[in-house]
Amino acid sequence: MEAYLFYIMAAVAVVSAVYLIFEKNPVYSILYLVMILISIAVLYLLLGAQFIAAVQIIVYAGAIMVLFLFVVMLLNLSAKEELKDALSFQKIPAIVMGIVLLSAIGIILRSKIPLGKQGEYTSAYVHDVGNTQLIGKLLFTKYLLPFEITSILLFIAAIGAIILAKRK
Amino acid sequence: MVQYLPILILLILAFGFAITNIVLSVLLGTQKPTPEKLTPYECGIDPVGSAHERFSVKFYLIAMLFVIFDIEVVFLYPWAVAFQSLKLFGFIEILIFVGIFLICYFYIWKRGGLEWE
Amino acid sequence: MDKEFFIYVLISCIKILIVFGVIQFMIISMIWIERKVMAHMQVRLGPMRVGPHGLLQPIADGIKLLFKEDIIPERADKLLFVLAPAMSLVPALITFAVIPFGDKVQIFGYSVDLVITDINIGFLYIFAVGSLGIYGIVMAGWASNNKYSLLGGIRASAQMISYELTLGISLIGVIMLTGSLSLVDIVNAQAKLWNIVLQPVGFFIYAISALAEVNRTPFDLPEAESELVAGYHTEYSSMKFAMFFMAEYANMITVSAIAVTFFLGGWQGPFLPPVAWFMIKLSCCLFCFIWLRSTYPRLRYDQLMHLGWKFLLPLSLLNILITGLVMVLKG
Amino acid sequence: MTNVSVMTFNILSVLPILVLAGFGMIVLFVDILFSKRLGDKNILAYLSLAGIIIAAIVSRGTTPIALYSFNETFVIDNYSLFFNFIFLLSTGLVILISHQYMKRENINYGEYYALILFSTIGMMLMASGADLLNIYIGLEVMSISIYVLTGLKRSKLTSNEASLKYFLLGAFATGFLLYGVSIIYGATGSFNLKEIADFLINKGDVTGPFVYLGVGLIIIGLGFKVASVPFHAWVPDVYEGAPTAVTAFMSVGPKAAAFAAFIRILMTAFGSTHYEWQKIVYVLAILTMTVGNVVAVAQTNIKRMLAYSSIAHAGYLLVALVAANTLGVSGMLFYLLTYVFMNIGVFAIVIILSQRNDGFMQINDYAGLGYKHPLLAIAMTLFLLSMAGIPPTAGFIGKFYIFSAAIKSGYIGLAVIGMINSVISVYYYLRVTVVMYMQEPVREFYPLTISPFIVAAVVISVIGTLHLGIFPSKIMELVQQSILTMR
Amino acid sequence: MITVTHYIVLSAILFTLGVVGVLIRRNAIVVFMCIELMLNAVNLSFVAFAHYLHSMNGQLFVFFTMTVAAAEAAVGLAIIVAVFRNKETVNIDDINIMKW
Repeated sequence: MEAYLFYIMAAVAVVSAVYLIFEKNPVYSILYLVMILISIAVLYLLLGAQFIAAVQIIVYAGAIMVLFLFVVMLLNLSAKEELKDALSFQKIPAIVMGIVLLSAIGIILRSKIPLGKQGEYTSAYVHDVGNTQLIGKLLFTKYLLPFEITSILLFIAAIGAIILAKRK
Repeated sequence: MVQYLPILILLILAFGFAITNIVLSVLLGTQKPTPEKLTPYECGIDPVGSAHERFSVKFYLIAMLFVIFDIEVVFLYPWAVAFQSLKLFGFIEILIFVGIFLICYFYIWKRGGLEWE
Repeated sequence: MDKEFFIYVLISCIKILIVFGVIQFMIISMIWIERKVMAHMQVRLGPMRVGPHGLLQPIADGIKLLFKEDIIPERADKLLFVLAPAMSLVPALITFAVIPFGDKVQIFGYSVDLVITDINIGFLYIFAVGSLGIYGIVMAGWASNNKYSLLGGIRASAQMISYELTLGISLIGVIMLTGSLSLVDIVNAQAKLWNIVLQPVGFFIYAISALAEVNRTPFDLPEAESELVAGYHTEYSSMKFAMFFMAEYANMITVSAIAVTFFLGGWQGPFLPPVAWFMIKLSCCLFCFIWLRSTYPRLRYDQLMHLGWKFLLPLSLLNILITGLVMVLKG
Repeated sequence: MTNVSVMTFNILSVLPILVLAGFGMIVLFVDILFSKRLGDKNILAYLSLAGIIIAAIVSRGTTPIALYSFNETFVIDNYSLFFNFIFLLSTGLVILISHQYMKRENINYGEYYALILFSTIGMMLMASGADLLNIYIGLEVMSISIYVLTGLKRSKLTSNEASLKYFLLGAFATGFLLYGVSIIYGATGSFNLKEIADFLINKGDVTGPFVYLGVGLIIIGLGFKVASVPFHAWVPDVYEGAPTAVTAFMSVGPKAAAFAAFIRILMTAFGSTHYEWQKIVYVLAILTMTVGNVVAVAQTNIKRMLAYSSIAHAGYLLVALVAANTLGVSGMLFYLLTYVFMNIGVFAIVIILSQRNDGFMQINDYAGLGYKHPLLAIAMTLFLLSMAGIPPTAGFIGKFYIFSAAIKSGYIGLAVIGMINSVISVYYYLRVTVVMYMQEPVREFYPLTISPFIVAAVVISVIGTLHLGIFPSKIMELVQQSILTMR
Repeated sequence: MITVTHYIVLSAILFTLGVVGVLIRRNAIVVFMCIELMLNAVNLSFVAFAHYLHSMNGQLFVFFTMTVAAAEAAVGLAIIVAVFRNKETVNIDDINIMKW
């Protein structure tokens, strides 16, 4: 059943991604991106990362994309769409590059992906302790420094938002 | 994973319910559109200009602050869950974090980011 | 293994159908109760014609809505216009999946949790699903091609995101006390003492935020008739209109159920069976919604934003810090 | 429930970061709370300088061993201390030169100083991070501050556009960086640079091509930040559009920080696979030097010219990275230090001469400067000579070290290309000098208002450029020490 | 059986689509959304690796990536709004991003 779920979600994500990059109306693009985000969140669940899955929905789909939506509506971009679409000379290299990148990755993946050193957090252990509990503990012990720096990062973002967007 | 199965079932049920409602109303309702009926409602006057006018930057700023604060809140969840084992150490950590957050909040307030004029 | 799995699915389906049916029933009866209660509070009678004391009024309303013409305004975005009510209703309905409405019971030798599913991120699940509800409202406002709808939709969503913050923070105190995000654990932890005693400020903040989150009076600005006609559902008719109403009532039931679970001890209580306790507490919360609606006037939009951002937000953070401090001091 | 182990953490090791964060917030709040009573707001600059000086005092000196803290994710060694010194020096000088500019452009906000200090925190984190996560967070703290700083002049379109370009391309490049990090994580199972190195030494043969892919993507991501050539498209426009003081800031500190992370990642974690990544960096170095210098020749705007010159300098620094020996890395550190002095010196003079709204930015505007303001012209000439690598300036010594390191590692071709490039660069640097001394003024020189701050910055830069050029040995010793504790 | 390869291939496909989107789209907001798609593809590979490596670090990293993405979104959209105010467009051809 998990295999089916993976394939369904992967298909949803890829199809939505294709629509996202060819969709003319930004409002629809946002909805496609939300679909991608949700399907990736389901994949996170399959991978046992429940907390990350929830944060993906809460932060990405529930906050960041809402901000995108607000900006698109604020600027009323949907009315006058991109008048001239992609320049043709850029389209070709882009597609070529896409193919090259994919095939390069594909060639490397042909050989079985070599995985690094195995860690101690097996699924069973994570299940016993609880995914969120473990994240909490690691965040506040091992990753204390980046955690505190994050608050400064958000401070910077707030300064940026205020100073760039607020009319004096 | 199996405990997420009921959610999937419920989701399908809810979707089915919603779609049924939409389809039913299309099937059962009368369909006699007239130009007046289809005009956007503007208190009886003919619509003026485009409906998608730009609205105040204020809403956008609110959404932006929401994104930033939402992240801060999300950081509190794992802390709250692990708090009982982190004890005093965890409390000091979050005190610093929330302290910086409050300074940031105070900054936004003073710069008028929370005013709704 | 397979048989067990099958039984698990079967039991889940039964639970889902029951819960779904009960919610539908509650929505329908809420519509009647709200009209009756408000009428009596305002010394009127309310609906009396259809059935005894107007009991069948909601059904009449439903049939009426079903046969109404389904109008899609010109130059509206047809697909989104049709999908928006569903985007609003579905999240409202599926939030209920993690709320425990009773203790374990034994049926035919199987021990059944009276909760659709107990996941260990239950609390985050509620928030995740709740935060998706915004899309329905914004899309309804945007797709209608109507100024009032758009402004109403934007206002409603700005209000929802503002109060989602405080809603989230107000419940963190409870999480700290319990150390788990599973709602079943949270209810079990309240066997002796309800959390409202330990977290009065948290409950206070939650109550206000929840009112605002579901756009109810005194926070029903998105539908302020005097300014915005009917807000984001101005252009909606027929069952699509009804779906927005269903979503609103379903949301009311959900936030009440969360309040019961987090602060009022869930299904815990003496003498009566747990499910009965749960329903009683839920009904009390829902009654408060109606009561508030007939008591308070509507806030101004700037007052609403100031209340959320300048009062509740710092207060809720302070509440967490004090809770943490007390817990550390008590060891 | 497992118990939480008491972690190894050392508050002293992050003290400079704490000081800067604290002063950033103080500056912000002094501006907000007392802005009406402050008048000319000089105090903001004083406070930021005080913060930088205190941070410098805290992080001065050397350490005999590498001190790891925060569960091996953060390291204080001579290498990071040296970089801290570079960052603090450049930030301090930028604050000195920006004060007057900010007032003239009417953007003298407390936010400016706060963001510059916060950005410096990010740089320090990049130089001291022993873990890819810390380096990534540091990179973002630095970059996001600079995105905002670039767009600080809200009403000016070029500033907005520059900010948008920098932001979109920066976020794009970060995507590649992250993908590289992810692949490295998959192939080795760790984010810790030392653990990655251990894994690669023991089992590197198994994960070969996969690791190369990851390293390649990381090089793309960081290559963008150091403005190496295929990823340089943002540089000229952003340099031109950003407020000049911000241009000065981002041409030095962030570049040094990106190089710090570059060296630390490539040398510590991927030292065992250096034959692979050297090939990539080799090509990048040649492209970067050549394109930077050749295109710079054609520029008429001084800020654009400096942008291409900064690309070219990134190319020289990449040469040092290719050499990948002690001499190369120490040459790079030395060069970065000299680059701080000469580059900020040039920008100081550009700021002194420029008018409101970035008038007076064409090279031809400088005609006759030698007669009108001889001191400024002399200082400018000195900085430009140093950039061109002409003795007895610091730039010459730096280039000398770098190229001899390349030769020593057997990259003679690379060194030759580098020298040819230096010769090209002499042309466009000296052109400015020629214009200053040999041509009649095309425009009136406005009466200049010169604040003591900016004079101090120019004097420090002049002293630095000359001192490093004439007496390089002391600093060189220090630099060589820095590398020893790194590995 | 779903292996790590499945996830990595999916992540690579999404990442490539994101890159292509960045290169062919002209609307700055949509370009930014494609960048978000790239970041999500990367996050997926992090979580997949974390799962198959039995390690939590990948999940932590994703948490931080999301945080950074949020900060970037706030700043980036503020920048886009600032550009729009002065220029009434968000088309990057008009902003001329590839100018020499």
